[in-house]
Amino acid sequence: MLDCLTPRHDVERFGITLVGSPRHADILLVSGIVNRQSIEKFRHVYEEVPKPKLVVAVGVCACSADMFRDSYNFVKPVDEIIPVDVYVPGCPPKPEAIISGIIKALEKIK
Amino acid sequence: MSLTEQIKNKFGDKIEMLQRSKKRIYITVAKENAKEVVRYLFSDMGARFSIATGIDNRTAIEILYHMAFDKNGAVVSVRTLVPKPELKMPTFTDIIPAAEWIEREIHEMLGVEFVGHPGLERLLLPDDWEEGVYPYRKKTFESEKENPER
Amino acid sequence: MAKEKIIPIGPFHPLLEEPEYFKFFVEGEKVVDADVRIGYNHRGIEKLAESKTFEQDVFLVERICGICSTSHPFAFVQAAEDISGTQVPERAQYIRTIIGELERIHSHLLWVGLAGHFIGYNTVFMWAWKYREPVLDIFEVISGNRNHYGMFKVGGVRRDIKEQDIPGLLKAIDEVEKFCSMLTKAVMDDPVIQARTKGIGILKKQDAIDLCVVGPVARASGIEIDIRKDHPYAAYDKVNFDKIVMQDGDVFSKAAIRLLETIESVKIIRQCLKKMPQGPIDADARDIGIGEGIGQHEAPRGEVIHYVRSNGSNYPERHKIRAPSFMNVPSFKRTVIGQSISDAALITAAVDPCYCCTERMAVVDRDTNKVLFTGDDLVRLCQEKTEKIKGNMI
Amino acid sequence: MKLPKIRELGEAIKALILGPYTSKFPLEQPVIPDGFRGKPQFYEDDCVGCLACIEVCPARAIEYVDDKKKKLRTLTHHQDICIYCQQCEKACITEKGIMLTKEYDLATFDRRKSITQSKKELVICGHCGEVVAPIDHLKFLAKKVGHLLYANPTLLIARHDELKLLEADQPSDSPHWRSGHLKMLCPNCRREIILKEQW
Repeated sequence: MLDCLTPRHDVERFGITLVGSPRHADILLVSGIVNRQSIEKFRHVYEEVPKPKLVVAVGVCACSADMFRDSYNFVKPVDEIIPVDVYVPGCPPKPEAIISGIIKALEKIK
Repeated sequence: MSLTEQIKNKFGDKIEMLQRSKKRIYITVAKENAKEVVRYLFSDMGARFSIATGIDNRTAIEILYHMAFDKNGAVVSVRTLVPKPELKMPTFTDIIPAAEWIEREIHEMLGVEFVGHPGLERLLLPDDWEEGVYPYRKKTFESEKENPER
Repeated sequence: MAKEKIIPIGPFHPLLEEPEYFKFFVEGEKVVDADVRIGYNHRGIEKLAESKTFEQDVFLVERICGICSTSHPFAFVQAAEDISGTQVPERAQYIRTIIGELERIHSHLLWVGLAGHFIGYNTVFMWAWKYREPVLDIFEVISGNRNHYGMFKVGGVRRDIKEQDIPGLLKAIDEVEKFCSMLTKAVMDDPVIQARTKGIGILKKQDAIDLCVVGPVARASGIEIDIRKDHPYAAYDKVNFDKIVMQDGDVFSKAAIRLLETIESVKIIRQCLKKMPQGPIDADARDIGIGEGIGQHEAPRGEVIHYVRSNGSNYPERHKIRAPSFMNVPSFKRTVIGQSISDAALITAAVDPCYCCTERMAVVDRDTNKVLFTGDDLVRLCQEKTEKIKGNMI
Repeated sequence: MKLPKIRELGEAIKALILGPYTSKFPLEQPVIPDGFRGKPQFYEDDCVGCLACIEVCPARAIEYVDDKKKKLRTLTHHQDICIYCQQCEKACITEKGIMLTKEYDLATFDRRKSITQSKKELVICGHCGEVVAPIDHLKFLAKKVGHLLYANPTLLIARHDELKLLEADQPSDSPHWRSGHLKMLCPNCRREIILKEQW
C-alpha cells in the first residue's frame, strides 16, 4: 500500500495523498482482517472519518479474511462491520490494481 | 569435550537425552529440575534462549525450552511435563528476562500458571476473552462428549 | 501507573499494517516508563496451522508477515525436513538462498526509508523506496508476484529460475548494488544523520544477552549471531560473505548494519546465480513421518524459529512460530527509558518491529493520565529536532 | 556537509537526464512478466469437475454445489478469497481446467459477484440417486486408463455411452440382478449388487 506513495507509482499525481489522521481523510483503506481485540478501535476509526467517506478494502484479507476465517480470534469480515465501497482482491494486489480501485471508488461518487 | 558429554556429566541420571541429529538435542527432565538445567545451559554454557513451546498432549502440558548454541549451531530443547489438572510451573524470568513474553503467552493459551512471574497479563488475546478458555488446548474425549460441536 | 487507555488515533493508522499500541510515560521531556500492548493483529495462526496440511501451511505461514514473507516458509520447510530427513536438491537450495537474500535487501531498504522519514529526511525515504522497486520487479519475474512468493515447499521449491532470465537478473542485481552502496554512503557520512542517531537508544551488550535479542539488533550490540554463518543451511555454506557486527548498540549502528548487509546480500545473490548447478528442484517429499523438528532462518529482522511436531498424518500436531520481533520488541523498554520523547519514535523504529509501529504510540503524562502527543506528533517532534541540528550545522 | 549535498545534486541531475521514474499507469499498462499469478479462470471445456482443486486450495476459495435434480455440478471460484497461489492449476488433472491469467486489475464494487464458474453434467446412481461423478470426469478417466477400463463397469459404461453403444436403460426396481451390473451405480450400490447378485 505504501508503494503507491513512492516514486514509482506516486498517487499524488491524481491528487491523492496520505494524511496523518482519520479526521483529515476522505477515503479509508482497509488492508487486513479485524480481530476481536481491534474491532471496537476499528469502528472508532471509521466514525472519525468525516462524511462523505469512501471505504476501499485492499487485499483478500480485508475483502473476506481469506485463510483466517476459521480463526478463534476472528469475528466477521470488514464489510459486515462497516460499509465497503470498493474491493480490491489480490494477495497482495499490485499497486496498479490499488490505484485503479481507488479511481473506481472516486467514479462512484460522481 | 562435546556439548552432550558436558551436559551428561553435569546432570547424570536426572536427565534423559535424545540426540536426533548432530544439531538437534532433546533433553527430558523432571519439572523440579528443569530450572536448574535451563539455568546451567543459559548462564554457564552461554546458550541463547530461543523460545519456549507449550504443547497440550492431553494428559499434561509439555513445555519445551529451546536453547540455541550459536557457536556450534546446535539447538538443545529441554522438555518438561506439567501434569494436569494442577498446572503450575516455576517462572524462569528471574534467570532469563527474555522469557517474560513467552510465559505470558503460554499462560493465556494453555493455562499454565508460572509461579513468581512479575505480571501474568494478557499478551495476544483480546481483553474481553472469556476466562478459562484456552485456544491451544486439544480436544479431550470428555469435552467432545459434552459439547460435540465444539 | 496509568491504567486508562486513551487512544487518539487508535491502534490503526492509514499508513501501517500491523497494529501495536505503545504507551510512553513521561516526566517533562524524559521518558520514564514504557508499555506495549500487542494483540491487535493476533490471528491464531498456530492453531490454524493444525487444521491445514503441510503443503497448505507453507502458504499460511507465508501470510504471517507481508514484508518478511519468505522467512517463515523458509523456517517451516526446514522444520518439516528436519522431521522427515529429506535431502533437498542442490539447485533448490541455491534458489532458496537467492529468494531469502532478495527479501533481505527489500526489507532493509524499506526500513532505511521509514527511518529516514522519521528523522525528517525524506530524500532517504524516497531514494530507498525508489531503489526497492527493481528488487520487487525481480521477484515478479522469478515467482510471479511482488510479494508472497509461494516459492517454497517441503523438499524443494515450486518454481525454477529460468536460464534465459539469469543474465537479466545479474544485470538488475548490479544496478541494485550501485544503489545500495550509494545509499550506504549517503547515510553513513551525512553529518545530520550521524548527529541524530549516534549515541541514541543504546542497548548494552549485557542487556542484549539477557533479553536474547536476535538479528541486526543483537549484532549492533556486539553479539555475534547470524544463523547463516552459525548453522549454515540452504546454500549459505557455499558462498562467501561477511558477518557484520558493531559494538555501540545505538541507532546508528543498527542502521549501518542493515545497510551493509544489503551489499553482502547482493554478493550472495551474485555468487548463487553464477554457481547454481543444474538438476531437479524438488525432492518430492510426500510423507513427513512421525517426530519433531526445528527450523531456523536468519530473517531480515533476526532468527525465525519454527518447531513442528508431526504425528504421521498430513496435519501437524503442533506448530510453534517465533518471529524475531517477539524477542526484539521487549528490548525497546531498556533503550527508550531516559531518552527524550523526540527520540522515542526513532528508537522504537530502530528495532524494526515488523513495519515500524511507532505511529501508534501515545504519550501519557504520569500525573494526569492525559494523552499529550499522538504518534504523529512524535514523528513531528522527531523531525523538528533534526531541523534544529541541521540549522546549527550550517 | 559538502559531500552529501554534492551526492544529492548528482542524483538530481541523473534523474533529470533519465526522465521521470514514475509509471504512467492508467495511460500505459505495466509490463506483466510471464508466469505472473493473476486471476484464476475456469475453462469449462477442459474442466472435468473432479474437485482436485478444492482439495489443495489453502484458502478454500473454490466451492461446489451438486444439484441432483438438474444433474448439475457447479464449481465456483471466489476471487475475494483466493490467494493466487497457483496450487489449483498445479493440481488440475487435465492441466487446463483452471488456469491463472495475467489479469491483475480486479477491483469490484461487489465482491460476491467476482466469481468464475464451471458447470458440469453429473451422473446419478441408477438405483439410489446418489452422485457418482461428472460425466466428463468418467470419460477423461476412461481415456486415460486405456484398456484397463474393462475392469471398471462405471468407466466402461461411460465409454460406451460416448461411443453411442448403449441401449436405453431397462427400468427395474431392484439392482440385485445380473443386468444391474451394466448400470451407472454409485460405489455403495455396486458393492451391494456384487454381494447379493441374483440370477
